[in-house]
Order: sequence, then structure tokens, then C-alpha cells
Amino acid sequence: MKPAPFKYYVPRSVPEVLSLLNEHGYDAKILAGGQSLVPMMNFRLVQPAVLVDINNIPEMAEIQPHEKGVRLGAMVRHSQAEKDPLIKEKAPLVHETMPKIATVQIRNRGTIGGSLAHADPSAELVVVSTALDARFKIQNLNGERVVPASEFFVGLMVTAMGPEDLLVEVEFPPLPPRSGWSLKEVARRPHDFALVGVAAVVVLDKKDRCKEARLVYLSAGDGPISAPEAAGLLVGEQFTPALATAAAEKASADEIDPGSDIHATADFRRHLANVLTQRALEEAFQRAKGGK
Amino acid sequence: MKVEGEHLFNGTQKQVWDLFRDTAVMASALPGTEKMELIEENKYEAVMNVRVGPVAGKFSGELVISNEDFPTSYTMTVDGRGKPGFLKGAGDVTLIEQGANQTLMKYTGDVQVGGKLAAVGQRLIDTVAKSIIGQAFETLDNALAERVNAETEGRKADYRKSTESDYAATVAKDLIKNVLKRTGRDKS
Amino acid sequence: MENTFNLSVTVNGKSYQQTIDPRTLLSDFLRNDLGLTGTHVGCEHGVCGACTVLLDGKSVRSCLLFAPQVHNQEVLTVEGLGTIDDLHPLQEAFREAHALQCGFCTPGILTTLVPYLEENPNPTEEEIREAISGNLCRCTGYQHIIDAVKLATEKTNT
Amino acid sequence: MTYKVIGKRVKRVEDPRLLTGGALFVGDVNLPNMLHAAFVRSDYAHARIISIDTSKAKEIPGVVGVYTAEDMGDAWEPGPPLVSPPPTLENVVFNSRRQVPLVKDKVKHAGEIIAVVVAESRYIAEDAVEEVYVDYEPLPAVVDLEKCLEPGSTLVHEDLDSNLAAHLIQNKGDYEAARQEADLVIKRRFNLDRGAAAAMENRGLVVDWDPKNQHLMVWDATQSPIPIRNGMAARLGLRTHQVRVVAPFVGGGFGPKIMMFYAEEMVLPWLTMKLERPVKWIEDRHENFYATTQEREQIQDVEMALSKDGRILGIKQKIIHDTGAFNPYGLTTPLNTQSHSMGSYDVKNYNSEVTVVFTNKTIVTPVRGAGRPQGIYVVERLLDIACKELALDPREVRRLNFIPPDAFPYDHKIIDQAFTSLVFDSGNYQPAYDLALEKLGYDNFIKEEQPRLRAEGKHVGIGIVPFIETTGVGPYEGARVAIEPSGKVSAATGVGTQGQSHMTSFAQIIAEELGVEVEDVSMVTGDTAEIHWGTGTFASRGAVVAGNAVLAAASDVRLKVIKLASKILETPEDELELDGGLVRVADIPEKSISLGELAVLANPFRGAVEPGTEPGLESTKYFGPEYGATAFGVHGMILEVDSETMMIKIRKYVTVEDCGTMLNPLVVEGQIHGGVSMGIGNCYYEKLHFDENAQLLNASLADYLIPSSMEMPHIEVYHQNTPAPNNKLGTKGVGEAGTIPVPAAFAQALENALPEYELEILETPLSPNRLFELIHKREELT
Repeated sequence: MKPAPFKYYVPRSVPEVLSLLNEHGYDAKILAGGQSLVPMMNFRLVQPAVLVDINNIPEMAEIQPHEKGVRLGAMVRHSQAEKDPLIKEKAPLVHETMPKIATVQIRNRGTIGGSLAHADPSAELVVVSTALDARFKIQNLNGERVVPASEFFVGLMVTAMGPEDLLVEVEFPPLPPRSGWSLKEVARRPHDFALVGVAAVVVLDKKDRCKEARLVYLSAGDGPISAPEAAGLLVGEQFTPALATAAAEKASADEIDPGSDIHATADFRRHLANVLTQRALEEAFQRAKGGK
Repeated sequence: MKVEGEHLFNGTQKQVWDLFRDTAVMASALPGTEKMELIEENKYEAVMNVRVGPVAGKFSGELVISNEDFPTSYTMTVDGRGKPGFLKGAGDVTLIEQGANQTLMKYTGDVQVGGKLAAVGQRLIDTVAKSIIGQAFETLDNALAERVNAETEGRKADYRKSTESDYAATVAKDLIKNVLKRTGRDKS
Repeated sequence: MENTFNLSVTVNGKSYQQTIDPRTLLSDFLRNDLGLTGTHVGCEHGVCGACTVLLDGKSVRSCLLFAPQVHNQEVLTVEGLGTIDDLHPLQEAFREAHALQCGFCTPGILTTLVPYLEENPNPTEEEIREAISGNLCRCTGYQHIIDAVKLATEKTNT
Repeated sequence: MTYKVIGKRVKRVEDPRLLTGGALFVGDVNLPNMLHAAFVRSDYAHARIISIDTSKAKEIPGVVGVYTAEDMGDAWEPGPPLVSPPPTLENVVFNSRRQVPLVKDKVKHAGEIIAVVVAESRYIAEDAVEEVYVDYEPLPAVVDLEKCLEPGSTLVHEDLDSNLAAHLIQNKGDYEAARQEADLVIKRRFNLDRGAAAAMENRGLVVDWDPKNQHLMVWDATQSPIPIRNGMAARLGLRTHQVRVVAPFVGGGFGPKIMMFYAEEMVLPWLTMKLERPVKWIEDRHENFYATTQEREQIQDVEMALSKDGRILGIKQKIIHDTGAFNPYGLTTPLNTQSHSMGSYDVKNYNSEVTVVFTNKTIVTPVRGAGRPQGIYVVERLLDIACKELALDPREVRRLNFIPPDAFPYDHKIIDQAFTSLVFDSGNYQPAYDLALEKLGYDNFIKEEQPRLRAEGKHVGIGIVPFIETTGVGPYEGARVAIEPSGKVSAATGVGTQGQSHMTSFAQIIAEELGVEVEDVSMVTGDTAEIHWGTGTFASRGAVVAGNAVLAAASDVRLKVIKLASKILETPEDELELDGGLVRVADIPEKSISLGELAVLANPFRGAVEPGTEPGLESTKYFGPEYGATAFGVHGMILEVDSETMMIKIRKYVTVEDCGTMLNPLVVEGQIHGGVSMGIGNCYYEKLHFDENAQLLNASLADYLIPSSMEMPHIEVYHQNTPAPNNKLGTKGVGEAGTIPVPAAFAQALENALPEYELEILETPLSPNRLFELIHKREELT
């Protein structure tokens, strides 16, 4: 299991990266953390002719406050995000998600941007960024654009980025007051790809009624799968187990589109989505009521 | 892997039948088709560059149409090989008239994937298949619309052949609509 | 070779300069180019953890890094922890508790634990299990490894 | 017997090297001028080869050669049959079909080797592998164990008229008569699926032919270096002294590393002799899932006849055993299943039919447990079902059926894997079972804990099963022990070491016998230059067979020491003792001589030695048991299952092991922990998924799930000691014990945790998805 040959570039700045991407187009792959890419290269399922290593651009690895939220450079590593106090404060769901991603060795190397750009429908960050309505800053030689999560993920491992594009930053907007969140997932072993998972975010009014809700699922289709109708059932309501059940049933029966593999049939995934939604909603409502 | 589903086309049974027997259309519907040639009656030879995220593989193989029952049903078998593995499949296609100008296509089949792809990519194969089918119908819908329009306008239909490089960029972007439609994704 | 990379790296405190094929995996570079065969290769797809080394003090999978990626950085392998005559306290505890059988996964587990224990000198059993959950061992059922970690932390903390 | 060194928790001698990266594994062998091999393996499980085009691969710079079966010429021949069928059984059908070095015409399982590339680096070799084009005619794959026997089935071996690989019936007593008397007859079908051994180190081989010395040096990650040496020499037309095989440190074996003569072991020696350069091949993980042998796949239809008080009157069994594409390992595994299908019980009537089938899957040879877990699974599951049907306490039923302690040696009068009669040498089952019940807190759990936890909505269950393990089989093993002039001891045995701590526990035996420190004994395992005869490490036999050979050799050296010392110290032999590296007179400790001095005297440089004596303080001895030693134990667990997510957590795990004399309890416990972890894998995590084309769908460690530290419970290990009567040390094997009863205990605990679903678990491994299906099915029924 040795990778096929490639040409290796180590640009030192974003413009340098962009011109390399422009030059090589589909022949090039960006090497960020490499924790998904390199295994596939070792299996020779991926054989890029050119590898553009973006690990030597320090400004891409910064974490900064941004309009009451937080802004993460694409090259922020998972372990860096896991320990960052600003993320813990401004994006607690992101903070909580980090230890659930793979293993410590992977988190020490894997990057936020790499995970998002890879757009694996089983990746926690893909789902969490969708639930939090994150915004993706993309650059190419022609300039810069910002794409919301709802438009960033367009299909199975496909994003709104073309071969000339570089994801430079992700912004997580702040959660409103009286927000609650939860990420629940089931994996065969804790660090395996989850069989199914759900990120729930709710915002309550003063009477504990849900003002806004979002449910997004992982391993439930070809990308992060939102369940707006199930979320809609929650709006205007206070939490009851029956309400959670109704939303869970709606989402798992009608809104997700999971596949089958050796670990779980689509049926079992729908069942798990149902169970996890109920658990996630209970936790999210609880947290929202807890104030803050 | 069982593949099963249906798709409603905006065209008559005959128009849909013809659509499927048009090599150029078939070539454009299958993502990354580099070459598709009719080598003998009802037998095509194809080379495809399949790309799923970063995974790209070149497959070559044959596509055979049999059990033709014009204009309602036929059987399609595919047999392809590439460095990352092989795939073979057989499926039955039925076209059912739905009112004057619509045709419901029902398909059921069995696709088998082998080699490295199956061995290490198992987790995604089902979703990949769904994705490819989704894309194919998207393209076919467009092609059918173009054919129907061309027919009424009395001109030759014009298909843009999809290449590997614009597959992810354009086809995938087309897919946004499709995905949103199918999953009811929250756009807010 | 047309496609080459001139690599400078410090491994276990010693600096090396080598010209390599850029696709060389760090694990292969350490083992074959530098002869540091203590780093073992068990899967080459980032699951088993046998190839874990420290890159600038952090545990990473050396099979998921290309050697050029460690240019101008510091790598520590199991060979840099202790010697046969002067074992690292964690190595000593592993011996004491019979935390290794075939010993193939051991270097990766040691390199995972060394930085972990620096940050978490008093882990609970559950925390130790979590800490080594990215390292597969087929011989020990992990129990004696956990015993060894406890033993090592008890010794350092008294 | 009281020992000073044997039985102590001695720290391992081999550890400092392993801990510091200083131990040599086969992958660490790098020789000047060395080439690297990579293999072109078939994607298809069953296909005819139409043509092979290697031209493009050969053009790649750095490629030295690409070879196919045709290039091997006369050197092409299938591997040797390793284990023949039992000669003592009548009416055995056995169709021997052996694996080949490179496929000539038809591929019989995915991963079979079609061509080999040799290049200056492994990277280049793999580049070239991708450029070899093989044109196949795919054939339908033989997958299903039953369908493959139907007339008209596709044939794996077309020269046979069916896919039958072997057939045999073993009978004891008269089952049909017993059935007539029975109050209850239970018949069930069991599905036991495949798993991988998945040692952390894959296989590997470095070969180096030295034309000037006419000598072949081989480093091989094998469990059995001596048979490999013998076989290689025979295949290559060399004398055995021209081949040296070293099994250096080996990163786990678990059975498959003894499947002597893997294709790679046939191809590489041929390459080095042809190219006159060293050649290295290290199996990668992906290859390992296809090329390294696997085990456990069986379908069993088993019937148990019982009296209403729960006494087993008889068992009737039909086993279909999958051997994969070839059967080099004979009938070892299914014979083991038979040997364990009566468990620890006094079963008077037993009738068992084994049908072995060829399929287009990876070859099957023993994997840790080796057919035994399947036997224990069916007998324990049937007993559990019987207890439910008869409303009897499962503990009482087991007590009633245990072979009583005064019945040993207990002759089952069937043939075991060693082709000798299945005799249980010794045993004392009830106390071990009681100890396990006590340590697990069985009574308290059933009466208090479980009701309390259930009231809290928790699904907790308990499972406890006894098991036996036939261990320590022959034919023999040898050891050489020598005292060197330094006073230190060198020793060697032919068994290889893959983590079993031989270098320490065998050294303990020698240290005990010769009165030296363990550190002063240097034990070599797995080097054919050090000892000529031997078989290997398998069947939980190291401590029994090699251990007693070591003892025999050490005892003989001790006799020589005493004889010589008696002469020199002018003291009668019976007044001498060995301690601290000295021989001394018991009552006058200052009157002594060191072993080193004696060693010098035993090998005089000048003068005349006494005719008929041997020089040196050295001895080589062999040990071959008449029949094996039967270990025994009980495993129990308390598990919790989330009945919504199907996630499980084992809250408590208790084992009681009786492996006779323990050489080193620390090592024994380690063996058990590791065995249990593979056993837990076999319950809920580790399953090889083959599809209808015999394609393996989880050929990576991302999808083949080895338990991690998070899935493993804390294991409590307790010991009981019933020494083996037929060897001096009294040892029984323990290497596989931990794995054997786990799925049976797990199934019992899972059923117990989910009583509302009335599950009847008749398969292993399960998975969350499978458990969901089972529960769902029960829900639909009710």
C-alpha cells in the first residue's frame, strides 16, 4: 500500500496556492491534514498528479473572534480547536464535537478546512457546520466569495468549490441567547464513522417555547441532511417527549435518505435516527432552558 | 446491491424510449463518459471516468440491451473493469405511459461491485449509486426537454457532452437542486 | 531521480539531510532511510496506530504523512524514549505490568501515551482507555497496558 | 511441588528490546542490494485467466522483472499437504487440493496471486503491479455452504465432481437409542461466521540466496520455522543445511502464520535463487485480508436429547465446514469442533457428521480457538435452550452433567485433531464453576441487582459458561540447553514466538533446574540454525510440549553438572545442590564450583576424555505426549445493552482458568486477556462480509472491527490448578483458552438482558444491526 507518484509543491502563501491550483486544475489535490486523503492515496484509490501542501501557511491556522462568533482558518487542526477557549465560548457545539472526531492522532493532524472540503456525509463537522449555519470563505485567483453551509455541501463529497478554489476560512456565527444544542451519534466503536448521527439546535423564547430549530443528520444521505419539516414541528412548542417523538418520526421516516452498508441497513439507520433525535432534542431543550 | 426506483419523464413513451436508445444521450447521462460506441446491435462499448469526491477511476466495459419489448420494456446489463475494481449489473426497465405527455420509468436491478472499491469503499457505495442515478436522471430530463423542444422547433437536438473535468463543477451544481428537492434541505 | 525533495529533519535530537522521493511515507522514511525500525507499520491506512510518532511533540500517524511534510521539524520515535539499559519510566512500567506480548503495537502506544501523560498526569481508567483508543492491540486486551499506565502515574506522583 | 522460579510473576527478558524499538521483526531486515516484491492479485474470486500482459509493467524504470506461473517452469508446484486426514478413521473422504504459488489457469479466490513484480523499491513494484493487465473470464462464485453441494453447482476444482472437500462421521454410543428414551429433544441450526486473525504485524519474508556459499537465508514471520526450512529445502532441491530459516520477533500469530507454504513462501525463494539478490516482501494490510488464512465459518444442525431432569442423553450433529478454496490443513479445525461439542459434559452418545466444502473464499486454517469456539457454542446454547424449556436452573443442569473428577482420564472414544483418541487427561470442573459464579456475583445479580436495574429501565444480563480446551498435542518438540564457559546458559527450541513470552517462561524452567538467574538464560526460539527438529507454535502447546522438552534437556544438563561436580568436589552426587550459578555441597556452602568452571572442565582442550562420554554441559531432549492435556475454565459476564441503539457495554467479566501448573501467572493472565479480546470480537465486532461473488466487503481495519480499548471490559482472572498428569511440569496450554467460550457466554447474557423479546441467539458474530433485526422479528411475532 504505497501511494502512486506525484509532484509535490509547498507554497508559502495563499496566492501561491491559488496560482498552483489554477495551473493544475483537476490534476492537483490540496494536502491539508491528509487524514482522509492519504489513506485513499495509500490504497491508490486517489492518484493526484500534483499535491499542493498547504501546511506551511501560518495565517491559515488562526482562530479569531468574528462578529460575536468565531472565525477558524481552514488549517486549524482539530486538536487545536478542541483546546481553544474562544471556540469553547463562542461555538460550544464545535468544541463538544471535536473529541468525537476520530482518534487523538488524527485530530492532531486533521484540519477543520480539510474535513469540510472533503464533505464526507459521515463527518461530524460537516453536519455541525450546517446546523450552525456556518459560512465558508472561498478564494480563487478571481477573488473571494462567502458561501453558507446550506449551499456549500452539494452532494456526495462534492462542494460548491471548483478545482481552482481554496477554502480559507469558516465562520461560526454566535448562537442566540436561550439556545441549546446536542450532537448524538452511534458508532460501532466510538471512533468509527458513525452509523448515524444528528445535530440539534433549538432557540427558546422566554416561555420555553421553541422559536427556531434545526436538525441535521450525518450518514443519512449524500451530504449533511437537514430535516426542516421535523424542525418545523417544534416551533412554537414547549418540550414534551411526545413532541420529540413526533419530530423524530417525521425526520427519520420522511426527511433522511440513508443508504445501506455492511454495518447498517437503511432501516436500522432510520431507527437510530429516530432514537437519537429524541435524545438530542431532550438535551438541546434542557440546555436552552439552562439559560445563557 | 439492489437498485430500485422510478422516475417520471416529461415525454411520451416513444420519446423516452428513443431517448434511451440514443448513444449520445446515454453517454452524457453517465457521469464522466469518455467514450461510448455502438459496437454491434444493442451493444455499446464505453470508457468512463468515475469521480466521487477525490476518488477517480477509469472504467471500461460493455453495456448490452436485451429483451426489448418496444416501447415498454428492456433489460440492460453492464460489465465494467478498472484499476480500482469491477462492476457488473443487470436491470429491468419498464416505461409506463402516464397521461398524454408523461412516462413513468420503473427500474429494478442488481449491481455488484468488486475489487478494491468494494473492499474499502463499502461505506459509500450505496450512496454513490444513488447519487449517480440521481445525476443521470437530471441529465436525462434535460436531454429529453431539449429533444422535445428540438422536435417541435424542427431542428437537431444539441447535447453537450459532459467531461470528467466539468462533471464535479457543473453536474454537481445541477445536483444542488436535485439534492434539495429530494431531501427537502433547509435553505435558510 | 527527477522528482525529488531535499529533506532536513531532526529525529530523536539528531539532524538528517536526505534526498527522497516526495511520496515516501514518513513511516517508510524513518524505517528504511534512517534505519529507525522501532516505528512499526500495521495498516497504512491510519487505523491501527502502530506507526505513531511524535511530530513537534504531538502524536501523529506516520503512515499518513509524507516525509517532506516534516521538513525542518522535529520527530521523536520510540528509539528516542529510553534505551535498553535506561528505560523511560513508562517503558519500565510496561515491563513491570506485562503490558506487551508480541510488542508490535507497543512503540505506537508508548509514543501516544508520553505526550498524553505530560498533559494528564492523573488519568482515570476510562481516560486511559480513551487515550489509547486509537491504538489497536491484538495480544493484551489492553488490560495490562492500563495497569502499566496506572503504575507509571503512581510512581511519578509519589 | 514447590518451585523457586517456576510459577513466579517474572518480568520478561525480551521486553527491553521490544520496548525500545530494538527487537528485530522481519520487516526490519534490510540487506544491501535488496529487491522488493509486490504481487498482482486477482480481483475476482472465480475466473479463468485468458491472458496476462506484463509488457507495460516491465518497462517501468526500477522494475527488475515480472513473473507469472509460466516463468516458474518446473519450479511451479502446489504447496505440500500439511496435515493429512486421520489414518485411524474409517470411511473418510478427503480430497486434497493445495494452494499454488502463482495461478496458472483459474483463479479460485480473490487475492490469489497471478504475477509477481520485483523492483528496486516497494513503491516502484506497486506502480508496476497496476500496469499488469490480466484478461479474465469471470465465473460464478461458489459462496454458499449448502448450495455448493447441490448438483449442478459451479465447481471450485473442476477435476472433482462436487465441491466436497471431505466427509467423515464420528460415533460414540448409540444416539438413536438415547433419543428414544429422551424426554426432550432440541434441534437447532447454528450459523458461525468468518473472522480474521488480524495479527498487528502482517506476514512477511526476506530471502537471500548466497551463490558462493550455496546457502539460502530466510527471515519469515512464521509460527513454524523448522517445517518451513524442511519444505523449502525439499522444493528447491537443497539439503536442509543449505537453508536457514529465522522467525525473528513475530508480531502476533494466532494461527494463520503456521499455514506453512503460503504462495509467497513458494515464490520468493525461487526469485532470490533466480536473481541472486535478496528479495523482500512484507504483506500489507489489504493483502492480509485476502491472502492470510481465516476461520470459523460453519453451519451446524445439532440435536440434543435430554431427560426431564436435564441430563444430556446424547448429541447428534451435522457440521458443514467451509475450508475456502484449498484444504492444506486437513481436518484439524472440524475435528476440534467435534472434540469440543460435548463440552465439559459426560455425554455417552454422540454422532457427528462433518462435511467440508470448497468455496471461492480465502483458505481456512486454524485461528486462535481453531474450531473449538464453534463446539462450545453449540453445546452451551443447546443447554441454555433446554434449561428454558425444562424450566431448570442452568447452574444445576451443568452440575448434573459435568464429567466428575473421579472419571479422569476420560476417554471420549472419538478421534481428536492429533488423530489420537480424545482423552481428557484430568479435570475438576465443579469447583471452578462455583468459583466463577461466586466471583461474578451470580446469586446477588439475579436476586437483587438485575431487578433493581431493570426497574431503572436498564437492560442487563448475565451469562456464564464452562468450557474445556484440548491443548498440548504432539507430535513432539525439542530443546537444547547448554552451559557456556561464562556460566551463562544458552538454550533453543524449535517453536517460534509471537508474543507468548517463551524467552522468559522457558528460561524460568531452566533457571529453576540449574539454579541460575532467569536473566542469565538466553533462549533462542525460531532459528533453524539452533535446533534441527521441531514442529511449531500452535494448538496451545508451547508450555506443554516445548516446555517439557526444555525441562528434559535442563534436567539432563543438571545430571551432567552434578556428575562432573561430584568428581571435582569429591562429594557424593546426592549431597550437591545448584544455586546462584554454583554447585555446592549442601552442608558446606563454601565448598563449591561455578557452572562456568565446570563448563570449561567439561570441554577439555587437551588430554583424554573418558570414552563414551560427551563433551560439554549440553543436552538436547525431546518431549512427545501420548495425548494432550485438557485445560478447563469458566467465563462469565454481565452486560448492558441499550435496546434502542443496540450498543452494548460489558460491565463485568470474570474468568476462572485451570491450565495446570502456571510457568508465569503474569504471562498466563496476559494470554487470557488477549484471548477474551478476540472472543469479544467474535461476538459483536469481527465479521468478514463476503458478497454473492465472494468479494470481501471489509478488507480494511476501518471496516473489520478489532475491539479497541473502549470495547474491552476489565477482566478478572482467577486460577485453579489441576496439574496435567502426563507431563512433568503439569502444564496445560492456555494460549487459545480465552477466546473459546466468549460467544457462548455473550449469547446467554444477551438473551438474559432482553427477556421481553424472547430471543434465541443461534449465530455469531452478531452486530448492532443484526440484533436490531432479531428484536424486530420478535416484535413482529408478538
